[in-house]
Amino acid sequence: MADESVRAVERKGPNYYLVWLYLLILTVAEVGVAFVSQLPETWLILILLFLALWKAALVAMYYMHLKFEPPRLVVMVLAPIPLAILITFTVVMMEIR
Amino acid sequence: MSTVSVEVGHPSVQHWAEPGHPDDRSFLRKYVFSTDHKVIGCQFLILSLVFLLIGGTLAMLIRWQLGWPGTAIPGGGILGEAKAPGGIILPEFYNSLVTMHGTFMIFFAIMPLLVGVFGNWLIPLHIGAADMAFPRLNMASFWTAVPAGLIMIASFFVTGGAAAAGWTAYAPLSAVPEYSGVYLGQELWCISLIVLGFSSLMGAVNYITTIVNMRAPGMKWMRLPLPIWALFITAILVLLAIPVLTGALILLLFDQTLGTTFFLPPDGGQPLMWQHLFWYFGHPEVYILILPAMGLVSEVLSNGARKPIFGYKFMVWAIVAIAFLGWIVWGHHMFQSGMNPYLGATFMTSTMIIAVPSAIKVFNWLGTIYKGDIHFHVPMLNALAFVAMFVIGGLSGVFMASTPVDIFIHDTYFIVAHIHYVLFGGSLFAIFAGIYFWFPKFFGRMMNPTLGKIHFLLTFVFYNLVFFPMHNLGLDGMMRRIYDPNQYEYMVPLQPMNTLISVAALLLGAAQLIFVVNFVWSLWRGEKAPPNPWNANSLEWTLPSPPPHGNFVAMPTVYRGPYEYSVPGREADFWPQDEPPAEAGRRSAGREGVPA
Amino acid sequence: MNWNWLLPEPVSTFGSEIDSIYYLILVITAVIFVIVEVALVVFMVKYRHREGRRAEYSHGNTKLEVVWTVVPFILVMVIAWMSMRVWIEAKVADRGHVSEDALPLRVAAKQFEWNVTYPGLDGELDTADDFVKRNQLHLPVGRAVRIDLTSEDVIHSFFLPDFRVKQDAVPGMVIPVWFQPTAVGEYPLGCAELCGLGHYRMRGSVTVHEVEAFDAWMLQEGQDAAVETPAPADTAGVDLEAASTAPAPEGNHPPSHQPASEGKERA
Amino acid sequence: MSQAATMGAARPMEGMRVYNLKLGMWVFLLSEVMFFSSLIGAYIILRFAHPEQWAEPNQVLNVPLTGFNTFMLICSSVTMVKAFAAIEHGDQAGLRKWLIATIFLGAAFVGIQVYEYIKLVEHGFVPGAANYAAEGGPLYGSTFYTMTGFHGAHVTLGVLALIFTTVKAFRGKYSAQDYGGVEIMGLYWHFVDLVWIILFTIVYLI
Ligand code: HEA
Ligand code: HEA
Ligand code: CUA
Ligand SMILES: [Cu+2]
Repeated sequence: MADESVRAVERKGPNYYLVWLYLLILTVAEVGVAFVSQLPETWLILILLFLALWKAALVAMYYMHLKFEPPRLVVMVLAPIPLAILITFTVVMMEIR
Repeated sequence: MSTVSVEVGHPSVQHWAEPGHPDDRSFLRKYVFSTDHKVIGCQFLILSLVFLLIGGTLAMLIRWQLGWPGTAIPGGGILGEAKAPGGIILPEFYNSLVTMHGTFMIFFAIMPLLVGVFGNWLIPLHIGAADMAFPRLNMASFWTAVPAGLIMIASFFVTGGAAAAGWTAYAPLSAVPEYSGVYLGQELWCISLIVLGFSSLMGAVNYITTIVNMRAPGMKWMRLPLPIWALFITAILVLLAIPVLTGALILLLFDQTLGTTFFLPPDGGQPLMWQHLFWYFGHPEVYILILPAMGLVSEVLSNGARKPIFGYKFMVWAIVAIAFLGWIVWGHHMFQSGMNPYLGATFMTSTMIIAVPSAIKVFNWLGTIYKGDIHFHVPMLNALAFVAMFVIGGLSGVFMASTPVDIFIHDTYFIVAHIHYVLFGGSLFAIFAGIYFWFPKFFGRMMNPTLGKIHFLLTFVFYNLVFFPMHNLGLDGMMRRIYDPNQYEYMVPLQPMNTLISVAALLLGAAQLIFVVNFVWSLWRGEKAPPNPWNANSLEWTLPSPPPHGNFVAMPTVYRGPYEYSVPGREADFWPQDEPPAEAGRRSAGREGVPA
Repeated sequence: MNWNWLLPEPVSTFGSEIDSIYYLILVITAVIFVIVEVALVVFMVKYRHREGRRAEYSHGNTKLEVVWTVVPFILVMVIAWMSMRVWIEAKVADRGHVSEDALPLRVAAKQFEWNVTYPGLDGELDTADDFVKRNQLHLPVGRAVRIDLTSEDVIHSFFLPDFRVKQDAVPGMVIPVWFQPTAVGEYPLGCAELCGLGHYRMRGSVTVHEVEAFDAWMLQEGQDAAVETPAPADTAGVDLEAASTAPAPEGNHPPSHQPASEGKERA
Repeated sequence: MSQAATMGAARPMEGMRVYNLKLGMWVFLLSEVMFFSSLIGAYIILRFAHPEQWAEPNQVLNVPLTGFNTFMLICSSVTMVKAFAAIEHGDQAGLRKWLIATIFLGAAFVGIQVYEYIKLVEHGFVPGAANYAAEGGPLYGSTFYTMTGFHGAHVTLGVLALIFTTVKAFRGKYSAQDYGGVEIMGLYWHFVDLVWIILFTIVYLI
């Protein structure tokens, strides 16, 4: 049962409200970038995607506890990401003619 | 059931049916809504064999039309006016036949046979587990597949008939009823496959969790029997490929019913997008259909040759490599589709590379029987046929992988020959091998070996007579999916060959009846099976046939890999995985140590 | 019955190059095929079970395995490399492989016919003297043709077996196709992609003429067409242009309604 | 079979050191990743092919309203993770409280989305070819409703599952030793939140 106490301490770690605050700020930043800023379109898209991925990573790491899971689980979870990117960007396949 | 609870994050997790505990489940829970992986495996077996039979029957109708175009099928009048007036098949019905033949064979016969049947039968037993990780999910998986099949069958009987856009359902033909003349059928096709997708997904989640988490002590990754490796990798392919198909099917269904235009060009839709999505799923799918077959064959070959599998590690990595490469080759189905030719060149290269891990497998199988002590039992015969036939199918794949050559042979009977050499010569022979091999374990009776040998011989001969000449048809320019080749003058001289193929096909179909008879007869009348009829090593053979509910009385401990045959210094030529090493045995086994 | 593995005689410039790749692969795979099947049979006979013999106990041979990993890799890479050049030559019609004086044609597939638009005597499409022929492709020998291929309804596949040409015709896309006939004669044109119930009879013919004969034919047909229909150009030309580039801006375009029950006739 | 049986371990075995339910949920979520990827992929292809069919952000879609909805979904993730943290320490009351809050927020999200749909349809923004009436073209409406619709369906299913979990919580089925059901509920819920984060960005903002 020593195992359990170790894990319990680990689990106490993240401050869920702090993560929430981050997410909130990032969301506001997104809307701000999208509507207030006058960035050129390419930059806008890149920045928005970056912010979205940042938020997604926060949720996965803290709320879904990936940060505290055994590395093999993390590897397993990340493994299909390249495939997801591949299918998402089949657009490249169709556009370059 | 045990309710021991231990801290989270601890290695999981197994609860054992107490030894000798009486099995007091009602008939319904035991055979119908059973959560026992063995029963579910048997349910899948019956279901998918029925679909195999249906698919085969459709093939017979196809061959009738191609062998004797425009003549009435004897007794074909029962098909009805809308399909075959007076027994003469109509073009629209022919397209339905081809589509449904491909669909039934791929999705409802071979895939459930390999993944549903052997996944369920073998995974828990081979890794030394009591059952799947999620037995009820497993049951749900089967009972989701049933309505999917019923929907697919039902689509034959709606007005407009069944789907007729090919098993690949290229849009816009599949999306617009006015183009295909099929109305509800095409929608039911989508719905059925979406439902079936859920079934496959549930299975995949279960298999992956079970294999990762529920291996008995000592069952290290590199001691897994090869069917389990193959099924594990296959489950990953299913898990990640099926949702893409589901997504595509949903978009197609919306195009058909809601008036969206995802694939319809007049409003900006992209027909090629369907092909990208479909083949992104489709190519991993064909490896879903071959990898488990390769695993089964490895098991049977090693057993039949009484020799350890040649290069176990390479075999494992070859499976992984094929699966990985399988994700980046989908474009080879689209070389002539209007996709950028430079992309075609890229896809050609990745496709070619798949020959390399496949070569490893083929030559390692040869290495396995080299200097063996080959027992030609029925499963072994089928496994050897697999090797011989898969090579033909694989090598014909290299022709098509070469983009310029594919210009000519794309969408000809050369492709049809390839399909059947890998799917029948490959997957189906492996399935036959597997069924003959494990039938005694799960039904407690042997299948009749004499009937088995006759069935094998006839199947092997007629099969080759049916599908080998299709290469020649393709090289002479005969297209696939054509109702009547004689429409083209240059194909008229091909008619004798088509007729020959059709005769052989009818005989091939008839030969399958021997299998049906053997199967059904053996269920009740077969010789009683001993626990280990093939002197095999893996864990299931230490159990009675059939194994009791809950499988193992106590959790087995695994001491060595599954292919320790003919170990020098041992009396018997096999060495069960869970037999504790004796002093003498330990010395000769060398590197195979005790479990950690 | 034709059991040989030869392809029909090629009649286009890149046809024989494609065939040479095919024969190369045929030889390589035939050798591999023979090796594997012979080994299989020999092992089966030689190592069949006999009383008192035991199989050799061996877990493999890494050196051998490396050999049969590397050799096939080299072989397939050679095949891929050689295929690459021919493929680019055959398929990349808009990147300088087609000579300037190529004959421009437009082929529009629809259920279940091929409509070929000819440029008329001025040699240019989208001019007044264009005319359309159904299911008939007439070509001069020894001159490249450049076809803009498209479809009006579903996907078809433009298949000229003897010219080693196959290209899907996709609605909403205009795909360039080129080849150069090398022999005079009549050849089949087929549809190789399932496109509905009439797929099996969506055929046409290709007639390759001597150059002078072709010019005469073009003159004759152009005059006939001018008499029948005053301005045929915009039917084939403008419509397709619109389908391929801009989205339909106004209103819903239902797909052209094709009577689904036609073609109840049998061969 | 009790939860304990699926979380606890009777004997050390080979494995991932993650209990079955959790591993199974993660595996399932990977397939969900591929499902949404295919929809997003289709969206990107169509949008690249026909940019003119898309209206400016905020022209048709009501971004402030959806922004608020996004905020609620993020809040629901906090309440969900709080529920999990509570039961991890055996706090039954906390578990119930936070679960109910999550249900409330989730249901509100669905409600607002339905309201949004109604408004959009009134405005003439519909899936399919008919969408020429509103700004943008047919693909705009089709992809919008498909993507947000499937996400909404996931949230709805999540709310139903949450209700189920809450009922079990009220019947005292979870404990500091046995909270697998709550944890996998949380994983699913956060995943749905994560998908929304991506969808919100590419559907509403870009
Ligand atoms: C079980 C199913 C299965 C399997 C395993 C394969 C395996 C392969 N397939 Fe096949 N394929 C299908 C099922 C399968 N296929 C189906 C159903 C279709 C048609 C779909 C449709 O349109 O309806 C299809 C279509 C298809 C096409 C599209 C053709 C077209 O429509 O124009 C192509 C093109 O590249 C292709 C290639 C390959 C290749 C390169 C392999 C390789 O994996 C093969 C590798 C194996 C070997 C090469 C043999 C063993 C190796 C050696 C003995 C070593 C030495 C070899 C060399 C050096 C060459 N396949
Ligand atoms: C696993 C896959 C599989 C199998 C086994 C078969 C088996 C057969 N196939 Fe098929 N075929 C496909 C997959 C398969 N096919 C696919 C994917 C296509 C492409 C479809 C498309 O273009 O869209 C195709 C297309 C296709 C065509 C081309 C049609 C066309 O393009 O116009 C033809 C033509 O001859 C054909 C013929 C046959 C024949 C004669 C058999 C025979 O081998 C059949 C023999 C009979 C059986 C195998 C039944 C045996 C039953 C049992 C053993 C069950 C026992 C039951 C109990 C115990 C209860 N098939
Ligand atoms: Cu047109 Cu087939
Ligand atoms: Cu493929």
